[in-house]
Amino acid sequence: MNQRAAVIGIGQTYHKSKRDDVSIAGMLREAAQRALDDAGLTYEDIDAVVIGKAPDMFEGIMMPEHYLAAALGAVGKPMLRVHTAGSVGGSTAIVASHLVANGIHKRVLTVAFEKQSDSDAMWALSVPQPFSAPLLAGAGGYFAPIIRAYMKRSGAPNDVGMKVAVKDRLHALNNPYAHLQIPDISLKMVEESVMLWDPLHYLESCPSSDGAAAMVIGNEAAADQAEADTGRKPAWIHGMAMRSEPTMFAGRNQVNPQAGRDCAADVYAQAGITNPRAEFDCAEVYVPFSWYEPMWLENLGFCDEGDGWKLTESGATTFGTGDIPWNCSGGVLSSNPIGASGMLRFLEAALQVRGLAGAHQVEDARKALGQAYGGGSQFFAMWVVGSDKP
Amino acid sequence: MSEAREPVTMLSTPIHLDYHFVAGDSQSKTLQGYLEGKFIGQRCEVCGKVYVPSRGSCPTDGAPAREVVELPNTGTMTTYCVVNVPFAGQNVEIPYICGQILLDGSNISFMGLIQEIPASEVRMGMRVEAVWVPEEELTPSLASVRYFRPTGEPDADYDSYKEYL
Amino acid sequence: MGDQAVFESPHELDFPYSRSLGPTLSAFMTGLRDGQITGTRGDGGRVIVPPTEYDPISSAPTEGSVNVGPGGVLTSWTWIDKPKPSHPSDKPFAWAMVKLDGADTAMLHILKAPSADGIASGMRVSAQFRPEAERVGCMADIAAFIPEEGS
Amino acid sequence: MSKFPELTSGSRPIAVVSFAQAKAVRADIAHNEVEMLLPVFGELFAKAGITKDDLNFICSGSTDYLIGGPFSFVMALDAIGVWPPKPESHVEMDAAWALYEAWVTMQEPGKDVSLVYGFGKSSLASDLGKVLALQMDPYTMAPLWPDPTSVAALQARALLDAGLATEEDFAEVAARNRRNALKNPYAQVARDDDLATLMAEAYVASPLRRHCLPPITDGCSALILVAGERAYDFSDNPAWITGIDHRMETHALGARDLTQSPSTERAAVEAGVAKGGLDLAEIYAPYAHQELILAKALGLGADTQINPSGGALAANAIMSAGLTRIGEAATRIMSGEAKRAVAHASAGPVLQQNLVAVLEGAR
Repeated sequence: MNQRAAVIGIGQTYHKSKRDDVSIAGMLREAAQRALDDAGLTYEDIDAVVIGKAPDMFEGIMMPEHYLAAALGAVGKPMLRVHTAGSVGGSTAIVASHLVANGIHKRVLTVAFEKQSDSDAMWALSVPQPFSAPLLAGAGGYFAPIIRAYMKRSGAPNDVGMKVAVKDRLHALNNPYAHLQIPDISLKMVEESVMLWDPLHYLESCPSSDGAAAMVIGNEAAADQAEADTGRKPAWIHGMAMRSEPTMFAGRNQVNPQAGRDCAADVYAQAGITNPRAEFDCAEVYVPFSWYEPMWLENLGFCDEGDGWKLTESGATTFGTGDIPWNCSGGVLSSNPIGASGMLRFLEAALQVRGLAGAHQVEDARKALGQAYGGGSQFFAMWVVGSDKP
Repeated sequence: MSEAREPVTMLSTPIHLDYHFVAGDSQSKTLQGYLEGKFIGQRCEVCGKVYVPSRGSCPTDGAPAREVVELPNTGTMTTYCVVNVPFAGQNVEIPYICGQILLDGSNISFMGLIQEIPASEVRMGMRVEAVWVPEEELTPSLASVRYFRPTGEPDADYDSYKEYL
Repeated sequence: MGDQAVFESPHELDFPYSRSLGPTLSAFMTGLRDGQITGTRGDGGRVIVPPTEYDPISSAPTEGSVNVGPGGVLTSWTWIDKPKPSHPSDKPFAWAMVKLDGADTAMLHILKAPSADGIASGMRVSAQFRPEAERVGCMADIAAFIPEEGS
Repeated sequence: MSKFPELTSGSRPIAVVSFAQAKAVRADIAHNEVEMLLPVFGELFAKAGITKDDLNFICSGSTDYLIGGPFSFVMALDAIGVWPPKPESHVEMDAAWALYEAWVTMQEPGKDVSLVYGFGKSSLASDLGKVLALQMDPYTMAPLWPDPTSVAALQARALLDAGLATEEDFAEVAARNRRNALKNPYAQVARDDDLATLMAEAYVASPLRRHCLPPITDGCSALILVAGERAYDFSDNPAWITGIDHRMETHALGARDLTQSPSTERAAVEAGVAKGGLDLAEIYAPYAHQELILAKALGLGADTQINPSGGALAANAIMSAGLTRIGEAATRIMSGEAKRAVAHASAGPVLQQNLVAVLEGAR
């Protein structure tokens, strides 16, 4: 970063399985307008727009940034469209933030979305290419064997995933934007839900959602001005990083991927973090299947390898009682508009350090981690945000 | 207009696209192998690791992997899951086992169907072998392998496959 | 390399997308079903057709529904002598940009005429709707534009 | 003489030090995307004396709809060998915008060497025009399946109606580009046509005749960007990006003046195109008439050679063709053939979005 950059406006939609009351543009404009309102700005104040989403086939629009340009106030401005698989929401925020941190623009609007109900997303993902292996496992079937490998390596008991599933759904009850609102969620309910991909129960998997997320990124002058105008604090970006590794290769550690460890090391170095568990007040981490919480606890260095499940089991990651609450918003397990899911992690981390998370606000949160991953755990994007200027 | 009708709120836009898919030289080697009832991989000219299916390059070295290697029918199932969810395009009755198969002499696992064993007896490290469809049903696809089944050999030592999970 | 056959195969993608419209496009598609083309008001009262929730330049919210057409002026066109299977007509036709009466922006559709002779930008054309029973609320509810009598 | 030309955009001098491309072909049956990229990367790295381990950042451009499957960019990484893991990103846009993302990233000291690439096999789609129609508004335009040639023809007609060009002008553009392509070993359509022959062709979509259309191309291209002093480690005469900018227009065709390219004009101003003489311009104009609109928007004079490579009318590998314009311009700077050049890329229906880059040699 050549100069300071901060999140000065945040907006998201109420995530649902079907937003059948809006067009795609209308859905994005809800999130974008909320972010502009939060920053005390209008579209005219924005210098550039960066959008992100997962495969175009989900909505059946090729390179939809063109159709969406006027909806997002991008006419006459630079506009970019990022696609890095599931990590895209995070990488999109990073691309937008680079434009500000590297001195190109003063204020950039970034929006990520998915309107999965326009198609059947799981179907769109599983279009068999000719000559490819026959369809065997479906979406979760890719990750379930990796989870089993984690269980074997770490010796974790079978119920850790179910505990994460309950915890994140309880968290979601404090977040009015979260898709899944299951007031009576319990271990018993998770255990009795269908075993989709053994060892994964139905309630240990993420939902399919329609939704959008938006942020306004501003430079120091823009951030100071927004704070003076609105009385709301910005979230200062202390570090951001992306890492990729090949999808499959001999000896690849899919349980604890090197790209994730390297990405964390990079972003921690930028932000001066040496002990993530102690120095972060909370984290928003991409956990689409319950067991990815203990796996990412290890990958992100919140504990030693093999100890992630112990941290989860101890309640350390629970909002209100744990010392390092994860996914206070309810996380991907509660809302999953795929292309926006990564940006929601980044956005929720920023909300926390701005003190604006409402009922799921972690008391006096000053530093938070946002993480997104995609593909077969080979694409990573992370940022560290704080209440104070870096 | 004859009578007031409900407003239109949804638009159906079917999209049908035709493509002509081409496998490319390297992938075609493996596909040709399936057609002949055998596994074909390729060895990286830098690190020497064997990839199956073949794809012409080594993902870690970015180097060509052209040397053709015929692999045996046997391997180790490194990890697995039990699929109990119906989804579009599925061609096996649920529940069933999906295993990661590491063929002997190769350095990458791929997903395969496991049969001839109850789900409760499946375990990581199990030794398996491919059961091919009858010769007249062979196609240039992994579908030529009907499934993998246990060989009855002792399970592989965890250390022998722990890097291929 | 290249000493053996390369495998080839047809690959078909067939997705039935089902799109929710939201209020602005819903009014437009409902109008088409009912045989009326509508627009909406953007910046400075400019009438935008087809309507969007936002002004196509400034992105400010648009307002209301305004009846336009069915007649209008052809602003650009191209004659397609050999239609492709994907095209909305299997006989020779013209793609057309039409600025409908009462509208400030032109819309894309097709123009049917016996031949390219006589088609010229600036000519009057009119929307020809499909029979009411066939209309469902989509762009194809307009079968085509046709030259107005005497133009 | 200064080592770095004066910058209009950004604060850090960043240069193209190497460029490579695949020979453009109608259909590359023998190779999948990875196999198509592999030799191009090999040549690219060898030319600059660089290895993958030198890379600080990788960015690519491609689209799923060309191959008809999701996540088509993922396997392309196998052609590089991103191990150990690398900072890497992807835009679902022409790779010229991947170059822009890399250029932005490299404004930060320490991010010194980037690989940028784009690829696409247009031959896989049975009807490429139908696939590309999915770029249009999904409610009011795409359901009619307006293919890019038809929409471009509406633009060409507007140009004729406005008295800004003639059909002979279109033919001259096409003939000149394909004549230039005779000197480009990577071109797909290279020949010397006389105007009368071209004008005798039937319309595909009036007023566009076959010669006004781009070929359907399988291809890819890649380049290496290096920042500051280090650029001289890899090239004697790096092609410095002194200005770069891109702008978007509205998608509403009927709300645009299709005879102009205001987004190109604005990007050209921001990139400082007019700050000096231009030896050459590489313009992404897939339809012949678009070159006329763009040359005007870029403010090119008679002394600027347009598309010495033959441009998109000679080879149109969608998703890399814009990056190729930058690479072709950079190649001529590096060779000393040109001192100052402008490169242009475009995306979206009828020039909806445009990118302009100014490249200069310091020698």
